[in-house]
Amino acid sequence: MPAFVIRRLLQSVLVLGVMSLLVFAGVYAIGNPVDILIDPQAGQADIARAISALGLDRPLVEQYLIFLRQALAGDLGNSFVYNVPAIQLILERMPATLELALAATTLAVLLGIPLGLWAGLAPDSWQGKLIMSGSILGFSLPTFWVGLLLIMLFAVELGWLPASGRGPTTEFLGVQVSFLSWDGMRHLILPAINLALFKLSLIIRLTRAGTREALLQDYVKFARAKGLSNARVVGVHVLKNIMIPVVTVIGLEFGSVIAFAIVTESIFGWPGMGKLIIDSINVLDRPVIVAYLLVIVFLVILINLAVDIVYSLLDPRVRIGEAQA
Amino acid sequence: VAATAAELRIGLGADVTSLDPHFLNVAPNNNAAWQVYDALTHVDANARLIPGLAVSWRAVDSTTWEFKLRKDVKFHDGSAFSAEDVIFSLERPATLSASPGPFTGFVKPIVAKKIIDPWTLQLKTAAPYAMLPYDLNSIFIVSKKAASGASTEDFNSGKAAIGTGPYKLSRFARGDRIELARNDSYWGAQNGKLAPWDKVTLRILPADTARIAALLAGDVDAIENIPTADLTRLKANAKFRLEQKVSWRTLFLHLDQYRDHPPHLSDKSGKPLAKNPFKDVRVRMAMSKAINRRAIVERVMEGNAIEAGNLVSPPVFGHVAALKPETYDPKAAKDLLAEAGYPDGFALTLYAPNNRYVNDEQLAQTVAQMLARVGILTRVETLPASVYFGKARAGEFSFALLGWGSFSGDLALRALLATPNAAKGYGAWNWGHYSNPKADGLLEQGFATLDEKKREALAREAATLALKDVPVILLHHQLASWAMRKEIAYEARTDEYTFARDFRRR
Amino acid sequence: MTEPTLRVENLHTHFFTRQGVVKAVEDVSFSVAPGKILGLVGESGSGKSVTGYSIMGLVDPPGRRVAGRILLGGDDLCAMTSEQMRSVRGRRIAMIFQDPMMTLNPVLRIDTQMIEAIRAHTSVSRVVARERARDALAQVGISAPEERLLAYPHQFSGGMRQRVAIAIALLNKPELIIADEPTTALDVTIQAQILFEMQTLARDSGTALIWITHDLSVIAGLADEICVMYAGRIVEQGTVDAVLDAPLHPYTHGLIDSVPSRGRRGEPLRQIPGMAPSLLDPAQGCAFRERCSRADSACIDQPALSIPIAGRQLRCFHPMPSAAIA
Amino acid sequence: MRREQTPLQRIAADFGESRLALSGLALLALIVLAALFAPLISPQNPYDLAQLDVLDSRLPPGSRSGAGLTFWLGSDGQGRDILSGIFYGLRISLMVGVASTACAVIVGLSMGLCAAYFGGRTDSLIMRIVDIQLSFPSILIALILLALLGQGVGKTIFALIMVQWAYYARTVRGTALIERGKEYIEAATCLALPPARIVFRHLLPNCLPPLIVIATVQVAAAIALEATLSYLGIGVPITEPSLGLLIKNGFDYMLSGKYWISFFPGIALVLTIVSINLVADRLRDVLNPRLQQ
Amino acid sequence: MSTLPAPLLELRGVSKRFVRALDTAAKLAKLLGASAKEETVRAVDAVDLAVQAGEVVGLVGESGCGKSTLGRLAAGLLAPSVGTRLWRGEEIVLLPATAQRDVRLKIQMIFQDSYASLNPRMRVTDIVGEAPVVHGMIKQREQHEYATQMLAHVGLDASLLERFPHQFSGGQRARVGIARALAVKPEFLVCDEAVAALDVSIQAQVLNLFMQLREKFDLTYLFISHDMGVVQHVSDRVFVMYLGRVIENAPTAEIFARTNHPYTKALLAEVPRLDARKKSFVAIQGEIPSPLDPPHGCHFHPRCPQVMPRCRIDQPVLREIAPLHFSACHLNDAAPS
Ligand SMILES: Nc1ncnc2c1ncn2[C@@H]1O[C@H](COP(=O)(O)OP(=O)(O)OP(=O)(O)O)[C@@H](O)[C@H]1O
Ligand SMILES: Nc1ncnc2c1ncn2[C@@H]1O[C@H](COP(=O)(O)OP(=O)(O)OP(=O)(O)O)[C@@H](O)[C@H]1O
Ligand SMILES: [Mg+2]
Ligand SMILES: [Mg+2]
Repeated sequence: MPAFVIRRLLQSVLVLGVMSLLVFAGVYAIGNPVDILIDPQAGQADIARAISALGLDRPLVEQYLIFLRQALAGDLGNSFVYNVPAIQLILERMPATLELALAATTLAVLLGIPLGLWAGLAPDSWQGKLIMSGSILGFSLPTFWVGLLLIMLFAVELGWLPASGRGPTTEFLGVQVSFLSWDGMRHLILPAINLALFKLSLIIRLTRAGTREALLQDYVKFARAKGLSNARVVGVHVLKNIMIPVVTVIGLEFGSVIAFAIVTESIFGWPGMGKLIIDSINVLDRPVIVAYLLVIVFLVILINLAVDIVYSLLDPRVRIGEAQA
Repeated sequence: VAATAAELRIGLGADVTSLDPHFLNVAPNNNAAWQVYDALTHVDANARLIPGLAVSWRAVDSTTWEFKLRKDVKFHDGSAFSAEDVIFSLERPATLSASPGPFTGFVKPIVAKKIIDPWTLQLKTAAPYAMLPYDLNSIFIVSKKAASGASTEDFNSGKAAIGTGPYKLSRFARGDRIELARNDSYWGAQNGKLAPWDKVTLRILPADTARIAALLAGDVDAIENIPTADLTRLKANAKFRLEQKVSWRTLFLHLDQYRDHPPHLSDKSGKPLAKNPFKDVRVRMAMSKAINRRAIVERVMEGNAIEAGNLVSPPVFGHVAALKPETYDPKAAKDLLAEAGYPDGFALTLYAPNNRYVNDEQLAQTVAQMLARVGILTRVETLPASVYFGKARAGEFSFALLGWGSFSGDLALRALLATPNAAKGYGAWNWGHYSNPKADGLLEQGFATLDEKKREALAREAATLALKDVPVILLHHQLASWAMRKEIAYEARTDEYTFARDFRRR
Repeated sequence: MTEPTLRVENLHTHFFTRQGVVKAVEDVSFSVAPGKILGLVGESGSGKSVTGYSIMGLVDPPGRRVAGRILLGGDDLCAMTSEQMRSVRGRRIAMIFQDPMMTLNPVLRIDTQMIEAIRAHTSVSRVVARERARDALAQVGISAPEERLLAYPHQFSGGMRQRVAIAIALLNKPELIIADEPTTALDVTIQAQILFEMQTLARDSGTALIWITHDLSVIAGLADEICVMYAGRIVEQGTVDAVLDAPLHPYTHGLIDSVPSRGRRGEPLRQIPGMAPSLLDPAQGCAFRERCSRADSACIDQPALSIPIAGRQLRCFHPMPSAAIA
Repeated sequence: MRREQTPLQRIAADFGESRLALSGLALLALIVLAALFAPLISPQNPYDLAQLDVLDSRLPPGSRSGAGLTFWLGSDGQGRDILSGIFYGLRISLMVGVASTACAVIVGLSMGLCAAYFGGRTDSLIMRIVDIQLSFPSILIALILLALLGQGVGKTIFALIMVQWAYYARTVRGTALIERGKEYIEAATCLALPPARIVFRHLLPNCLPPLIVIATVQVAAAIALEATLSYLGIGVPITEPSLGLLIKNGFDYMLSGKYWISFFPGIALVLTIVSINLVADRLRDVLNPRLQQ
Repeated sequence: MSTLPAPLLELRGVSKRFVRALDTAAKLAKLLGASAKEETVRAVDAVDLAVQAGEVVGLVGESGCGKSTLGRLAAGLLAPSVGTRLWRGEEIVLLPATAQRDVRLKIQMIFQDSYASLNPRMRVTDIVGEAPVVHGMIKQREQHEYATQMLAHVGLDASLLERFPHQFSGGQRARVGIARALAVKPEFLVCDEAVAALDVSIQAQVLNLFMQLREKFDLTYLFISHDMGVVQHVSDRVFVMYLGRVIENAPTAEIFARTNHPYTKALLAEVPRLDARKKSFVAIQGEIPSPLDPPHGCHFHPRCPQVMPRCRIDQPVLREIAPLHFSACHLNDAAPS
């Protein structure tokens, strides 16, 4: 376990090193926010002064070293355009994104596993085939396109649900969440469905494949031979084995759910981290970009750690700490 | 859900990054600040200067401006407003060094400040400077007491956000909304009547679809900056009202007139041209005649623009009514090209930003279509603004789209068409390096003239002189637009700002 | 003679696959008496496992029992509803599978897997069920059963897992245990331990045992009776001594001859030429015909089951002379 | 036993057994043909701005242009025929999908094989890079790369290669490690065959089936990702719209009732991805070694 | 006793250890006090094995005792951690590269899993003919004919040449594997459980084939099996392994007649035999210990019915207890020979 944590930490330090360097070099190559943001009437001297006030006139290496020194002291710098600590900005937006991602994942799991089980238990029935065809469709529809259609249909044509925004939030365990109030929930539904669709298909397919595979296993036959009821065979013996790949994939994909939230957030005007990062890229707000990457990497690592722990709980054969081949 | 009688919800089209009114000089932030603060001078719906916290101003001598301040004005915290607060506010921008878009430019000309009495203030400039009252329109007046030593966070939290404006800040949820409460002791109550809204929520909805959908779904009562695609439909919808007015932003194309071999310019087979065709006024004129501005206005902008014959739009100071938009005449354009020695045209690349102006990408493509019709093979390359402006300034383009908003014609001329001179601050955005010493002279004369009428005449003269050379290809003036529920009304503004206090119930 | 625990009569089990009907079990009949061990031998694919699954009612689709009766102490298993069948499985008949690595669910603890097997049939408390599980583990020679209950299958060696599987089979004191090649994957020394336990069990508790294997030598040491299967049919049946010492069917004879044994070191083994036929669209007549040295035109017909000697059954037109082996 | 059938024939025969997959394949074939012959079958060259007229913009399906052309699926904001736009857009989308996947496969394959065959430090080095890459969501990498690189078909392809190669490297390494442990590789070693021959003639072909499946799925994923990036405004250039960009350009008109600008390209995109996924799905079953015997 | 010629293949004191090393992270963790340790499997431990030309040597032992590893060491597929390999008395690693390759070709291996040992994507003609063509033994165009010939040797029809491995039955696949080995004209075959996966009737066919080929090509075999019956049937000499060590070796007749080591005795007693009817099985108790953590002293002592205190401490050495009969057991020291 310690070896495992250390391995992950080393890896993430590397990721961060590489990514921050890339971002630094990239942003440096493109330009600086002053060119975009300064009042057009300003003269060359004003521009130069503003650039140097932000320290953007120094050589790349020097800027990077300054950043490293401050980062090691726990300071990732202030956002150029918000003038507040970049990390604070990100953390402020994180609950919204996490809520969306969690809602989507929950939706995907709650629907995906039963549907996948159904399709796996009755692969030749029309329902099974329908579920599978549906999952291919869900797999194929680009997120942004579905988002548009959802807005078109449910917000504009039918007017059942709000088209965008987060709605009122309530405090829950110290964070602002929207799922506790009815209006907040209504705002959450469409984006969550939108974001869930791809993962839903993925989980359906995984579950189905897992079920079909498990059904062929001797241990399932042996469980039947013990005289267990069908419910127990499927609900315990099959399900527990399926959960292993499903949990792994859900965990590993959680990072990408958060990342894809960028698309959903921009369509539904959801005030999360994704929207922030796009804006920050547009104005070259480097501290925010770097802080965002840091947070994502940290989240991904945390999730991986959690996945590994859950994995070892679900699958006693796995011992945490062994290098995965 | 309809709003309660006293609540107004407005969908804003851009993110507000900070409520510190002196930190970042960008329109969305200023728009938010205008709800809470006042400046010494205000502008009316036509972008003309009117009194704000200063009731009057005059030039005492050629380098001294005197401002008479409004009495009995109270800050939101109840403290009285005085010249001390003005001095503090004028000095504060320079203390915020970490800004990529500082306000310092507006106070830079001021070399000395003098308080005559609590409601009289004198400001000295080094040289005669006519624009000072205009510049001071951009400096928000904050309470010295509340804002001393305050950080951006103090403003965002509302602690330091104490202004004299029509609304008090209740809550700022970054990236989501700004909640405001009416300032019941606002000095600017019109005819003794305060704005009808006790409470105003500014929802931040930068995505066009999100904003329009929010209006259609009734999430907000009004929105600004209507996507052109939805104008027709909104107009046809009896439940909503649309308000439009010509905005101060003009779109035009810069042409490289200083290099002999500008980049991205060649003959149609890709071989370099012998000389720079843009240096020939006939070519520039031909290109201008090739543009069907009416098609642009009707098709690309869906009526949300008017054809441009001036650098500034009609209501703006210095607009020359006599300068009409160039008429569309492809035949004449071809003839002119042939006359200039390019019967087969040539090839060029038109650069444009893709996230800066309304329909900028579409506009660039349409221009390319039209130039192609007269034989100028036009490729289009669009870039995000973050990349675009840096490259443009570095001279990487020879034919590029720019949009410009200005309070006055002479300011626009100075930035866009005056001979580049970094020391004087002339021609900072003159990407094509057009140069007309006579026009430059008129401009200089104008800026030293403190008489408004004379100054405007000089500005008009300079504009007429310069635009005769077709130094840029003018396209259109944008319209600013608002849409709202039928029951509300808003007087559309040239400066594109959305003032919550100006929404009225019908 | 006592009433047999299990009597299988004219069992047919077919797989209806896309390529055609696989007749995995054809007209199979046999019976086992309490406390007796019946050995079911045959080559790979001859239908031994499917016979076992047919008795358990666990033939996977597209397979189905198409005809026959399976009488367990007088109850016809073929006529039972699936719920009745479920209550028979594990309580009256238990089965042990070939591969000890695969029969236990890798993600469930041993105690879970044992307790659920008890509670599926008798409503006892967890505590009681647990005690019974522990006793069963001890019975199959697993030391420290209390701790072992908390382990997961992967923490056990193959031999131990197979013993756990046997313990599970014993939990409900079934009348019949079907053991499908349970020692094939194990080392000889471990195999011996398991054979020892099974033998003791049959002797002591009167449980009838069907032992499926392809290894004649195992049967020789263990079983009372033997059924030889070939291509889905039983071709010869009798007591172990009788069949091994004087095989009547040429196939049985060949099988015995191809086992390397002490007496004939270095000599070439007598081999059966060719290979086992496909059960998909089998040719008419005796399935062994192609590989049989004694076959002639008569073998184009399917031989019926005959009883050439008392207690023996045979499906052949040309039995070996009884002297051939002796 | 079917006689003398090559694995390819067997796969083809198995593949044909699913009607859904066959219709997917047929659809895909149609789409690919349409893309290949776009210049021949399109009424208009939508990339040639001189052929477009803004006066024809946003005409509903079935309208006629000023020049007498019929816009069967309507026209977009530039007066571009949507049908032609779809054909050409398919070209771009497919090209981006296929080219990026192909390059990523090649890079990933070489990396994966190297890692598996040489082992040791080479293996650790390559796999650490892969880990780093994979611990980062693909869309983020693409987003940042493109934000840094700027727009362009080539740049989009590059970004997608960067996003994808690591999957292949890891898959190939995994399969190659399993295959390398199999006895036929030992047998080849025993026969003193040169290492290069073992890698390329023995190891490589056996690592391909899972790769083919992933690659097919990834083509679809790459097309979708490109569309998403274009939607976010950082994919291909505006003058050469891919399907994603067509959708984006029409998106603003969705709410104003001019559905066709965005809807038809959307349908084309979805059909393309669905058909590829249908094929991939069946390939997965057919190539699955568990079901092979 | 006449002096024997140099054995065809000899392994001297070979050991094979598989080590799973710690990576940087694990080492760091260890520094921080976590319990990480390198895992070492002594799969083969100081084994001497000499095979005379023409001989068939049987190697038996339980699963995981290192038979396959020893077989791979013999075939040169694994390099020994310690010890040397000699071919006709010459140390192989010291030979020039081409000679080393020739030796490698002279020693071929037949694998247990005939399915996994054939490349599923190659046709039989390539499987059999590839190596001879690559090594220039035959021309490319002769490949088909050569492969036909090889198949004939193992009793397969030329019509099967164009098939793929999955189109064969188990027995046929085993034969293809043998034909592939024969194609490079080996002198020495290592057969690793080559018949274990086959049905008895097919097993008999393949065993007979081995014996025929031995005559025909003058082959030498190292025959690995866990089946005492099979080993007894084919081999001239038998090596018994337990947990990486050879604990007894002797000519076949000798070892079956005068079994010395308690483990071998137990092994023989457990083997089911056709002629042992209704026997009462009495088992050696206990499982085979893990090779990761073998018992001290004599590896067998935890299961040995005749265990003595010294067995827990001293490792018994292999001693000649009768002519050509070697055994590693402390009991032999106790009784005067
Ligand atoms: N699910 C199935 N679908 C089609 N055919 C099947 C199925 N299961 C078994 N069979 C066929 O039934 C026949 C008998 O199989 P069975 O498993 O009973 O053989 P076996 O005698 O147990 O062989 P082994 O010794 O290899 O276990 C085989 O030919 C097999 O191909
Ligand atoms: N490549 C390897 N890496 C690590 N350990 C190995 C490796 N190969 C073999 N071992 C270990 O070496 C020991 C001996 O293995 P080997 O395969 O030689 O046994 P065996 O006698 O052939 O067993 P079986 O009868 O099961 O084939 C086993 O414990 C095995 O786990
Ligand atoms: Mg079986
Ligand atoms: Mg082995």
